[in-house]
Amino acid sequence: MPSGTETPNGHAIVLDGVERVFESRDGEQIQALKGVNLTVSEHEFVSLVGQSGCGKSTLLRLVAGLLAPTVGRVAIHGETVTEPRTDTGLVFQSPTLLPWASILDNLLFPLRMLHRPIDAEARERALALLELVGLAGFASRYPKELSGGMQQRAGICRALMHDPDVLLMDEPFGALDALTREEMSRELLDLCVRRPKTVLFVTHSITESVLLSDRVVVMSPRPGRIQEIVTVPLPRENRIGSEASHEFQSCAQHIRDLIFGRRHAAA
Amino acid sequence: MPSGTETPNGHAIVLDGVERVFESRDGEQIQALKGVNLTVSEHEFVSLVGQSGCGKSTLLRLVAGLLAPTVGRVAIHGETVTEPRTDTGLVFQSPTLLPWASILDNLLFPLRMLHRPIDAEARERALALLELVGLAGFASRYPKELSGGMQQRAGICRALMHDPDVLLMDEPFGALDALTREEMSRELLDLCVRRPKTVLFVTHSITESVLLSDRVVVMSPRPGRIQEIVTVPLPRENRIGSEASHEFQSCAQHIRDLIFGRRHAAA
Amino acid sequence: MVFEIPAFLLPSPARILRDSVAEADTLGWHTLATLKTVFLGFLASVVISLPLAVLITSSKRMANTIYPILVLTQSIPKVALAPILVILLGTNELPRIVVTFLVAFFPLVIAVATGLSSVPDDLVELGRSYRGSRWQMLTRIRLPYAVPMIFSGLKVAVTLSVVGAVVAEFVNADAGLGYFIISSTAFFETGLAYAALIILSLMGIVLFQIVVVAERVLFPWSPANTDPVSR
Amino acid sequence: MVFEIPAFLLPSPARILRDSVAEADTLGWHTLATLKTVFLGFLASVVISLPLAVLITSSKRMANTIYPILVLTQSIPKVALAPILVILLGTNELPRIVVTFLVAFFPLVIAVATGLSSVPDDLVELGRSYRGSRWQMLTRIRLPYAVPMIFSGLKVAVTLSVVGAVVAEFVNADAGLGYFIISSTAFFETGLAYAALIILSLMGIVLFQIVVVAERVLFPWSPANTDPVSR
Amino acid sequence: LDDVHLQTDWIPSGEHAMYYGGWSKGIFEDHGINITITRGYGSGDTVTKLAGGAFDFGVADFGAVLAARAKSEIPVKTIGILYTHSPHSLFVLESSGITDFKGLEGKRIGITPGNSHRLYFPKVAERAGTDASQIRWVNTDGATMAPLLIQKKLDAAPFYSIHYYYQNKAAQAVGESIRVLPFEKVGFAIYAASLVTTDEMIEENPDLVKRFLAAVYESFEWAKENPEEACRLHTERVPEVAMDDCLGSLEATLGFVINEHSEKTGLGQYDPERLAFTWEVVKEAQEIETDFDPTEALDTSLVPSAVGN
Ligand SMILES: Nc1ncnc2c1ncn2[C@@H]1O[C@H](COP(=O)(O)OP(=O)(O)OP(=O)(O)O)[C@@H](O)[C@H]1O
Ligand SMILES: Nc1ncnc2c1ncn2[C@@H]1O[C@H](COP(=O)(O)OP(=O)(O)OP(=O)(O)O)[C@@H](O)[C@H]1O
Ligand SMILES: [Mg+2]
Ligand SMILES: [Mg+2]
Repeated sequence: MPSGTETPNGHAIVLDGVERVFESRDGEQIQALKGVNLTVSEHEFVSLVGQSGCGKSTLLRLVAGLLAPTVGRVAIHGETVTEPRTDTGLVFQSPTLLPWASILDNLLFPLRMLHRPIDAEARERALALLELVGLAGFASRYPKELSGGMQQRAGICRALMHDPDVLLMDEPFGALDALTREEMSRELLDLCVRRPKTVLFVTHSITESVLLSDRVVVMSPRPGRIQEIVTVPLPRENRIGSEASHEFQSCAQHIRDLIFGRRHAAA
Repeated sequence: MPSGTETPNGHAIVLDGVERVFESRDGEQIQALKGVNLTVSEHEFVSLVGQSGCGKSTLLRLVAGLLAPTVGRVAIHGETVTEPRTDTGLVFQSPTLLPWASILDNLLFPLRMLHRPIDAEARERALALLELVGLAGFASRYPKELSGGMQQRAGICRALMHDPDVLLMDEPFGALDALTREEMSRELLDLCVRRPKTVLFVTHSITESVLLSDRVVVMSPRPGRIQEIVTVPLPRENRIGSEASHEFQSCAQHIRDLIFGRRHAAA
Repeated sequence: MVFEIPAFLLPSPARILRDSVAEADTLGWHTLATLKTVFLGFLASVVISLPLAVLITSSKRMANTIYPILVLTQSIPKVALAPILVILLGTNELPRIVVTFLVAFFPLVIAVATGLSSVPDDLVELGRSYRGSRWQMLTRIRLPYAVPMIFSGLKVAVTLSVVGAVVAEFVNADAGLGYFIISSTAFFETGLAYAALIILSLMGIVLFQIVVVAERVLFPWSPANTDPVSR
Repeated sequence: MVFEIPAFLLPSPARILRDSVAEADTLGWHTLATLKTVFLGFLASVVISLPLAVLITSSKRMANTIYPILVLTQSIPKVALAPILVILLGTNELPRIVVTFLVAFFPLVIAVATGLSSVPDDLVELGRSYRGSRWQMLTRIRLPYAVPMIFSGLKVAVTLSVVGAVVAEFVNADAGLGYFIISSTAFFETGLAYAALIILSLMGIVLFQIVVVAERVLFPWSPANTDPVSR
Repeated sequence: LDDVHLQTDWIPSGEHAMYYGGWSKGIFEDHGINITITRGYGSGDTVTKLAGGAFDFGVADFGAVLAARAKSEIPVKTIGILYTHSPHSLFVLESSGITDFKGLEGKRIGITPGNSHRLYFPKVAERAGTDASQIRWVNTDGATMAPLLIQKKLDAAPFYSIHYYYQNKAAQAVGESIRVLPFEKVGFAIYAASLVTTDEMIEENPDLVKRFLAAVYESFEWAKENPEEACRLHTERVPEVAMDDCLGSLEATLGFVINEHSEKTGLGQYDPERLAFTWEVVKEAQEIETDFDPTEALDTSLVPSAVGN
């Protein structure tokens, strides 16, 4: 049940008939996204799941204003997105840290770019975020000196530094172990309670998508389309702990079936 | 039950009292690994699981001969590892493709470096591998034109090109969706049946580790040590499909408990 | 300010054109002579700079040994060096090629060395993981990575080759545009001297463009070939 | 071959030392004069090259407009340019500084432009995602990324500044080591001329090392500061 | 005091001791002139820069002034003759056995691009009865000329005879000695170094020109009387010049300026016959085709000897 084209106002993110075509170096046209309509409400948590290469990152970069749609329109808070906005925060699929800057400086980077004050408070905020993701004591280290997962966590902290209304996260927990992942999920949910945010969240973990989101957007590849949008039938507040519940499991199974298709269902 | 120090012969990989210390730029010493003893038998599939930053990649790079241990010894097939070997293949944690080379050329890179013939057969092999991981048709594309998960799959293919005896894989399926991941797991197991290999496999998915391995090495962080080595109590051949079995689930739960510790067990 | 330059010092374009047409043959032949020196000097720069840069980047110690020697060859004015070269190498073309080389090669060496040594660690590790020999690391990883820097060096080198050849011809030649400029200036043939200067500039610009096009054709993925503002 | 060079062309070290000690004052004062020109010319190169490189990398069109002009300033021999500069700028120090600048700035511009335009896409995207203005992209992303290339350019520029100043003094000066070399050569004071050449070389090497050390101190993370063979 | 900037024709050797010495001695000041002297870079450079307004007066070869005026209409004029004949000569080694121009047939003579020796040589050869086509000119750098000569890689090298003293000193250091073959010896007498300024200066400030000329010629006469003092003051300003070299060059130079000819015509003045010959030689050498009256290139009316100072 792809969402219909609604009037944008009151909605945090609206994608309206969005297509995106890339041209490869040998001149071939690659249709990454086709006919994507999606409306995300204020403070909604929406996950994107789908096969590798189905256009999840492309969709996120369109919303982030880093790419322009070939056809269609992307709007945030009612305004058409033509360039990156100050009220969005993006977690890249790869950590993308500045190699010459310490972790602390990498975290302060958004504030510097957005001309926000770099005062003691900002530093404290950065250190608190690092602490939260288990990187206390790594503030003065350089990206090269961190493990892959640690770099990714630093990237998450960076996206939170300027406290954006809209969080766009591209597999933020992809390089994290089960334990860290769970802790990070919990922190993210906490954060969204303390400071409500609209979140668009790419993940490969179906469980994670059900655990965290209000709705899960299942995408199908070549070209990337929205296959179905699944509403999670549990209140977000007390979802942790209810993973074993029937609603949770059947919702996850539904998504799994969508992705794995008939073949799996038959197995 | 950390494995004792055994005589190396007959064993594919032996780590004997291995420690590794890094020096950060500000001169601080970071103990990444401490007192690691591990013996991997010929054609065994061993997974490494543990918290982000616990030293999994460091361990893999020691075995790959890219790093030297500060203390202790690493041996493959009875020979001390002092430099990379031709009979090992490494999948890096990040895709690490040559940006100026097409995907096909990236796959042929190991053959070029090892002075193996680049003939029609080699090319066919490369294309077959790409087909296997769902990248048919992307041979002539450049890394930038691929999604994160597609790049990672190309990286996996590259490590297989020279058909190494020992496969060292650092979160090879980290950036892959559930479906692709499952397909890739199955292909990897198939491959290990067709051409038996010794595999050291870093993963964040406990299920995956149980599904694929003979033994799962659970590491604990700061400094990285081997906490316990769990032997999977199911024959590897027909493990797919038996995920729901009691043995599978209890093994996975045991590992989960080891990683999540008391706190989780109590919950 | 240009207007303050009297005509005899900066002749009118018409005058320059008239003079060059009248002496087209002579100019052409001197141009060819210079081109030959430029070409051979540039070739020598390339042939010597690449291995030199490789040597420099092979170890800190090498760098610390070689750099001062290179700097020395640069700080000494070529004009002061030319007499010694003539005595050592004879009054033939060799000293001119050596001077051209000396003028052109230094920025190339530095650029290539910088390119070779700024390869990211992960690519180096990739190469090492396949037991890349020094030679393979160089040809399969470092050199391809350094292509933009190498071409940046080549652009400078080819441009300096032109001026290097002319300087060489100032001090030791009976042909070439450098010789021609000196002698026509001595004869107060300012129009011709300017014609020669214009040819030199064109030669520089054309050679520079050839390098730019070569980069575009041979290495289309080099960042120099993609428009930086394309978003 | 060295043996064939007569003593008055290549005097013995003892002779050079004796002569330099005897004329230490004179040499010192000429050295200071040259140093001043080198310093000001180098300063001008840096101050002008950085914005120029930024301009060049701002668009393909800019690059296509500016490059030919720069190449033109390089292909024309400075010696031919000097008289015009003297007439335009007077017989003071300015023409010398301009010549020094013209000799030194080109490799710097090219190196910086190459560095600025080879920033990886992901870092550019990171900057853009925080609405980086052109200025911010430059100061927070492009320039830090280009540091190794900028220093590679500075190393060349500082070395060429020395030879640029000397060339300038050849064609327009009554002081400085360039002037001194010409005049002592003319008087067959070869010992002194060589002393001046040695001072020039040392000046070049010292200034080069200052740049190397500056890079090490200011930007310890630059790849030029890490040993390439450390595995 | 008028600020006056003078550029000579070349680096300051003993040949220029009267200018630098006169500067220190205060001769220019006595004539109400605050002088600054800078080195030149050849007559052509002096002529062009002078016309471009880089300085007020210059020392340049009269031949260069003629060519500049006739060919490019550069508005500069000789305002006073200095060398009544040219110092053009060929240096050979005593050991070569060459004693005159005839002995040069089949020999190698070094030359630099645009060097006037080569341009004038046919006229010299004509007078000396040498077959000019038998000469092998070898192009080389100015600085290598003397070394190549002494190494016998050249049989003769073109030099101004003024520089004989220290060149010979260098040759003697390796057991050779130099013989000078002056062009003048075969009757090749043309005006050479001269004082030059712009047409504009002559027109607008004849008084300054007059005082400048007076100061220069006074300096020459003073230097002739006090060569030691002139060279002492000169080497103070230009320490790289050795005292004995300075004296050697100064003495040689003065012979070109204050001599029979200057006695006859007056210091700084010219003789129409020699002027005509100079023009003829220059015209041929520089391949000048235009009709030109050589007197247009010189105006010696402000020289003290002419004004009757
Ligand atoms: N710059 C580009 N040039 C050409 N093709 C591109 C480019 N970027 C993306 N594509 C193509 O667009 C498609 C979607 O890519 P995208 O990165 O959005 O996938 P994804 O869903 O994020 O995959 P993954 O889960 O592997 O990260 C892919 O087929 C990819 O090859
Ligand atoms: N080059 C280095 N310099 C300094 N410290 C390093 C370096 N490489 C790794 N470390 C440190 O060693 C520890 C182990 O790192 P490693 O990359 O092995 O972790 P990992 O288990 O692979 O983590 P992840 O799952 O996040 O990839 C980390 O604390 C890291 O900070
Ligand atoms: Mg993606
Ligand atoms: Mg790792």
